[in-house]
Amino acid sequence: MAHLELDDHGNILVAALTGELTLANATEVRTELERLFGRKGVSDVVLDLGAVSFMDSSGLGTLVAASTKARSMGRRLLLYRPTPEAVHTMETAQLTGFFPILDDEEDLLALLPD
Amino acid sequence: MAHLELDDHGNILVAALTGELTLANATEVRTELERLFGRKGVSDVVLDLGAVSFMDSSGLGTLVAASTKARSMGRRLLLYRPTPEAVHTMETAQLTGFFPILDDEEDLLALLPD
Amino acid sequence: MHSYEFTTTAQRETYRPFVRGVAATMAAYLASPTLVHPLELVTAEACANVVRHAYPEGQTGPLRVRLRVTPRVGVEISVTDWGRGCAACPLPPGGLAGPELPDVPEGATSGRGLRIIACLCDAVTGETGPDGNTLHLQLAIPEEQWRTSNLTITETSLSRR
Amino acid sequence: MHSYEFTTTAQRETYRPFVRGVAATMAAYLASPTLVHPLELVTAEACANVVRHAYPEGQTGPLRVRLRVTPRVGVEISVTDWGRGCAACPLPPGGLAGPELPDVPEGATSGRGLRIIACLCDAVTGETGPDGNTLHLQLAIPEEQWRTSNLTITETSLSRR
Ligand SMILES: Nc1ncnc2c1ncn2[C@@H]1O[C@H](COP(=O)(O)OP(=O)(O)O)[C@@H](O)[C@H]1O
Ligand SMILES: Nc1ncnc2c1ncn2[C@@H]1O[C@H](COP(=O)(O)OP(=O)(O)O)[C@@H](O)[C@H]1O
Repeated sequence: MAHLELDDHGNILVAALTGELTLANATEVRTELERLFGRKGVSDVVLDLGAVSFMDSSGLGTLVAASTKARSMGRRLLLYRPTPEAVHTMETAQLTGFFPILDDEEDLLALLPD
Repeated sequence: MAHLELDDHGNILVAALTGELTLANATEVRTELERLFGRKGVSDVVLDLGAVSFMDSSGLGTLVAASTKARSMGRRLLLYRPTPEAVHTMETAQLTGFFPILDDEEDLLALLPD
Repeated sequence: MHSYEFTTTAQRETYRPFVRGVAATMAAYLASPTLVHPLELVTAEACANVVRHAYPEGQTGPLRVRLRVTPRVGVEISVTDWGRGCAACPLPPGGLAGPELPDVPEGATSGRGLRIIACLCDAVTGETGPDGNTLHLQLAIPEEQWRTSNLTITETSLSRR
Repeated sequence: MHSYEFTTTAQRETYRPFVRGVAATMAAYLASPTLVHPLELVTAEACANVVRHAYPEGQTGPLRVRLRVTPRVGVEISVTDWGRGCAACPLPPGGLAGPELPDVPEGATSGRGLRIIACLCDAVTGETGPDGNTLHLQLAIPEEQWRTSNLTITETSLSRR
C-alpha cells in the first residue's frame, strides 16, 4: 500500500482499487474506505475504478454505504473512470446519478482549487 | 478464407491458424492441412501458430500425422512462431526436434530462394 | 443442447472462483469476451444471494448451477440452494420482469440483485420444493454473437517485401 | 480447503467449454494468468482421454471433475468417468511418474496425454471401481504464485502536474 502524502491545499484523496469489488471483499473495501475518510483533513475520496474488472450489487452496496456515511459527515465519495461494465452494472442497478462520476483526468483536475 | 496466390518461385504456403488446436477440432485441421498439401506446386506448408491460444496432445497428434504424410510425399510441414505455451506443450510431449520451427520473420524469409 | 453442472459450498470464499468457472464455460461459446459480462453478472447475483440469504447465519450448504447451452439460440442458468427458500421474495406467478419490481430506494445498500437479474434476463422463474430452491434465468443470444469456429486458416503466399 | 465439482456429458463439443470452466475456477486463485496453463493442460488431457477412450465408439457418458483447492498449498484435480475403465493403461502401483512411462515413438500421433500429465503433476494416482474410474492429479503451487487479495488500494495525493 502506497504511502499517502496529502498536499497543502489538497484535502482530496485518490485511492485506486484493482481487482474486483464483490461480495467476496465488500466488507474489506468498506472498512478501508471508512479508514480513508477518517484521515485528518480529508474531505473527498476519489475512488479510481479504472482497474476494477468486475463489480456486483454487493460491491455497489458497499460504495453506497460508504458514500452515505461520508455525506453525513459533509464529505464526498467520487468515482473515477469506472469501466463500461461497471457503468452498465450501475445502470441496471438504477444507481446512475447517485455517485459523482469523474470520467477522465480533466474531470479529476477540475476538483482542485485554483 | 483468403484466396491463395502462389508466387512464381514460391511453392511455400503460409497458413495461419487462430483460436485453439485441440481434440475439438483436430480432425477439421488435419483435413484442411491435407487439402493444402494437395495443392498443385506446394512443397512446404508453414503453419503460423502465433495466434493459437491453446493446444493439447490431440492437436499435436494431428500435426504429427500431417507432417508424416507430407514427408512421405517429399514435402514439409513447418511451424511458425508457436507461443511459449505451445512450445512447452511440445516439450512435455517429447516432440521437440520433430517439427522444423521458425521463430520469427527472419527464419521465414530464409526459406525463400534468393 | 449442451449441459453442464457446477457445485460447491456456498461461501464468500468460493463465490468468485465458482462464478468465474461458470462464466468461462459460457465464454467458450461466444465470439467476444465483452458479451460475457451480463451472463457473468446475472450468475454472480443469483449465487451471491445463495451465499448471503439461503442458509442460516454462520452455516453453509450446497450451491449448484446447471447450465444449458443451446448453440445459436441462448442459455439457461439454473441456480439452486437447499436453504430456507425464497419465501421472503416470492416471484410473481409469471416470473420476474423488471417493471414489476418495486424501485430500490436511492440510498439502499442492498436489494439490487434481483433487479439486475430481471433487467438482463429474458425470463426468470423460480421454484421451491424438496429438490431445492431454484432460480431459472433464461437469456437469448443473437446468432452473430456465437463463436462460429475456433479455427480459421488464412493463406498468404510468401514473398520478399 | 475449497471444493468444486463440474460435470457434463463427455463429447468433443463439450470438452473445451468444460475444461475452460475448471481452468477459470483455478485461475481465480492465482496471481498470474500464465500460471494457469499447466493446470489447464493436465485437466484437458485427462478430460480428452474420457471423451476419446472411456465410452464405446458412438456412445457417450458422464465426465466429472472434482477440484480441491488448498490455498497457498496446491490443487487436486480428480477426473472421473463411468466407462470401460483404464484396463488398457494400468497405472504403476505407486502412481504415475514421468520416467516410468515408456517413451513415445517419434512419429506416433497419439499416446502423449498421460506423458504430459505425468510430467506436469507432482503425483498421479488412479482408481477403478463402481464409483467410476478416476485419475487423481496433484499439483503443488508455490506460495508466491497465489493471489493474495483481489483488492489493492494505492493512495496518491492529487496535485497539478
Ligand atoms: N436464494 C435465496 N434464498 C433465500 N432468500 C433469498 C434468496 N435470494 C434472494 N432472497 C431474498 O430476496 C431479497 C432480495 O434479493 P436481492 O434483490 O438480490 O437483494 P439483496 O440480496 O441485496 O438483499 C433478499 O434480501 C432475500 O431476502
Ligand atoms: N479414461 C480412460 N478410459 C479408458 N482408457 C483410457 C482412459 N484414459 C486413457 N486411457 C488409455 O490410455 C492410453 C494412453 O492415453 P494417452 O497417453 O492420453 O494417449 P492417447 O489418448 O493419445 O492414446 C489411451 O490410448 C487409452 O487406451
